[in-house]
Amino acid sequence: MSTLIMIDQPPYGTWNGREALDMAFSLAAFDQSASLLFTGAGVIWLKRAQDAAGIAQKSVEKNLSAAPIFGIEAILADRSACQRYGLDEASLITGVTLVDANGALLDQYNHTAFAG
Amino acid sequence: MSTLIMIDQPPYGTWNGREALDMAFSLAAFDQSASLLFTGAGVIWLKRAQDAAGIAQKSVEKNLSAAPIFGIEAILADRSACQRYGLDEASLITGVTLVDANGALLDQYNHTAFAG
Amino acid sequence: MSSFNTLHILNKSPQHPRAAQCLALLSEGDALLLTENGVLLLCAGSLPAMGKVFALSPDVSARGIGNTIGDATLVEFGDMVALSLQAQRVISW
Amino acid sequence: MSSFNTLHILNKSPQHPRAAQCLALLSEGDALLLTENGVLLLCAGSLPAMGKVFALSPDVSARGIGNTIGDATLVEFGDMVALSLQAQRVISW
Amino acid sequence: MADTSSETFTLVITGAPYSSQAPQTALGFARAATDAGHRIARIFLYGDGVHLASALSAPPSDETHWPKEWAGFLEHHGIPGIACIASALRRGLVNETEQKRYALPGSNLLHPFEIAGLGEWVEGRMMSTRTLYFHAGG
Amino acid sequence: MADTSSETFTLVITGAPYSSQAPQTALGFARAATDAGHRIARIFLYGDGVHLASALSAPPSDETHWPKEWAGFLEHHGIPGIACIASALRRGLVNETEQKRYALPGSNLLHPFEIAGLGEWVEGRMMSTRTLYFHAGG
Repeated sequence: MSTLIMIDQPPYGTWNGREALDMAFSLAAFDQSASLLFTGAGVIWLKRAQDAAGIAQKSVEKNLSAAPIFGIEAILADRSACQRYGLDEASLITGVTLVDANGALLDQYNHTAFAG
Repeated sequence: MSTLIMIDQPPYGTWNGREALDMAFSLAAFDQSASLLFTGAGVIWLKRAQDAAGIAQKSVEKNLSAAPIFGIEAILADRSACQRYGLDEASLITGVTLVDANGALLDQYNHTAFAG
Repeated sequence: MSSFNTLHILNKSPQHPRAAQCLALLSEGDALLLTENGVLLLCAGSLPAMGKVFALSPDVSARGIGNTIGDATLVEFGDMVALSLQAQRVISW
Repeated sequence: MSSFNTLHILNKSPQHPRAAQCLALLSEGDALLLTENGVLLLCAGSLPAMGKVFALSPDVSARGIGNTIGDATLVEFGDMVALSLQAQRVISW
Repeated sequence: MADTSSETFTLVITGAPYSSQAPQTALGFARAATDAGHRIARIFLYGDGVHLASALSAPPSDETHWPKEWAGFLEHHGIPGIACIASALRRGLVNETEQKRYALPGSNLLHPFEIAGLGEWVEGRMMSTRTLYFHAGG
Repeated sequence: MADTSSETFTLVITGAPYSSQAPQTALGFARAATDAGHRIARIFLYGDGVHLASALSAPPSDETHWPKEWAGFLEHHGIPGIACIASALRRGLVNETEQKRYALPGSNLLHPFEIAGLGEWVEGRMMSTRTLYFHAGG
C-alpha cells in the first residue's frame, strides 16, 4: 500500500506542510511505503539555505533532510513548479527527484493525500 | 471615515463572508459609513434563489437584503467577476450596483478591509 | 453504474490553485465529484473534457446554481458513498 | 522617504487569487510590501511595473530567496511601521 | 440499494467548524454511509479539524452546533472520534490527562472524542476499504 | 529615529497560531511600533484569530508559544487584547462569564485577553492613526 503525500503550500506561512510531513513520517514509522510530492508554491520547501530564525520558527530544511533516514521512499518535486519558482538543481536540497506531476504519476500510488 | 468591506470568498464554504458582513453591520450600527464590495468568487453571495437548507446553514440572501435597512451605504459587485461566474442583472438580488473594481474605486474610501 | 479509476473530489472554488491542479491531473477513466465551493465550476470555467462529472446536489442548491449544471450529474450523499466505492481510489483535493 | 497613496501589504503566495487581485489594483503612487508567503513574488512571476516594492527581510531569509530580490527593497519590521504611517492608507490583502 | 455488501470507511477531517464546511460535508457522508449499511472504523481529526472536538463551542441558537451533532452521531453508532494529539496540543484542545501532563488550567475535549497519535490514522487506513479526507474549502 | 512623533495603532489578527503566520507577523509589527515610541490602542482578535487567546495551548517545547508571547507583550505594555465575542463563542473560546451564561463545562481564555463585541474594533479604528489587519496567508 504505497502512499503519496502532496504538499502544495510553502513553508512557514501555514502549518499545512509540516503536518503533511508528520503524516509521511508516521506512515514510514509503521512500515508503510510513503513518498512526498511537492507541487505549486510547495516547492519552496526544497530551497537550500533557508534561515527561519528571524521569524522564530524552525527551518524545515533539517526536517526534510532526515526523510530518507526515517524511511521516506522518495522526495519528488514537480518540474514545472520548480521552474516557476526559479529553482534549478543547484538551489535544491539534496535527494530531490524532479518529476512531471500528472495522472500517470498518481497512478503509481494506491493512496494520495493532502494534510489539509 | 468611509469604509469598504471586501468579500472575495463564496458563501457557505467558509465563514469569511459572514464575518465580513458582521463587520459592515457593526460599522453601520455605530453610524460609520460602510459599503460592501464583492469580487472574485465572492459574487456568488449575490445570486438569487439560494437554498441552503440541505447543508443545514442559513441562506445568506436574507442577511444581505437587510443591508440597506441596517444602514449599509452600497452593495457593490465587480462587473468582470459577475461575468466570470455567469451572473447577469436578472440573476442578482436587488440593490446591487455593478462597478469595476480598480484603484480608482478604492481611492474613494478611507479604509478597505477583508474579514480574513 | 460503471467503475472509475480515480474519483477526484474537489471542494474548492475555481479561483483556488488546487482546483486548477486537480483539473490538470484528471485522466481518461477518472470521475470528478464537485462539492462545497467546488460546484462553482459549473457556472465559471468549463468542465473537463475527459471523465464523468458529478456535483453534490445540496451544495448546488445552496449556491443557487441549479440552472447551470450542463453535462454534470447531480448526486446526493448516498451517491457520493457509492461513487467512492466504485472508484479504485479517491483523492480529496 | 517619500509618501505613498496606498500601502498594499500582501502576505499570500503568487498562486493565491488575492495576490492577483492585489497586483491588479496597484496604482501609480502606491507601494507594495511583501510579507510571509507574499515574498515568493520575488522568485515567481514579475514585480508590478508601477509603485515601489518592499519585502520583509525575515520572511525573505526564512524562504532562502535573498538572491532574487531584483528591484525590491528589503525592510525590517521597524520600516514596516514607518511605511504604514507614510502611506495615506494601508490595505492588508 | 441493490448492493448490500458492507464496506468500512475512515474519515479524516482537517477543516474546522465555523471556518470551513468540512465537518458538515463529512457528517453528510458519514450518515449516508451508515444508512447504506456500511461501517465507519473511525473519525480522525487532524490540523484545524481538531476544533470540532471542542466542549466549549457555543454557536448562536439558530445555527447548527457541529461539535454536538458529531458527538451525537459518534455515540449513537459507537464510532471512535480521535483528535490528533500533536494538532490538538498546539491548538489548545486537551483532555484531563494532557491537562495534568502540561499543567494546564483546564480541559475542553467533548465526549466521546479522544486524543491519540497519527498511528490511529495509519491503522484506520489499513482496516478500511476507503479513507476520505474532508479539508477546508475556499 | 529622527521622527519621534507618537502615533496610535489598532491591530486586528484574523489568522490562528499554528495554522497561519499572522500572530507572529503582528507581534513583529507591534514590538517595532512600541520600540519606535508609538502607542497600540488595542489588539482585536477576529475569526480564527481568537485561538491566539487560548489558555490551553501546549506546543512542543522547541516551538514558540505564541499565546504566551502575545500575553506577555500585552501585559508588559498594558495593551488591551480583545477577542470578538461572536467569533470566540462559535470557536469554543470563553471566559468565566460566558461559561456561566451558556452553562459550559469550563473556560479557556488566557489572561489578559478579554472578550467583547465588534464595537471595540470600531472604537479602536476611530482612536488610531492606522488600523492594520493580519490575515492568514497561503
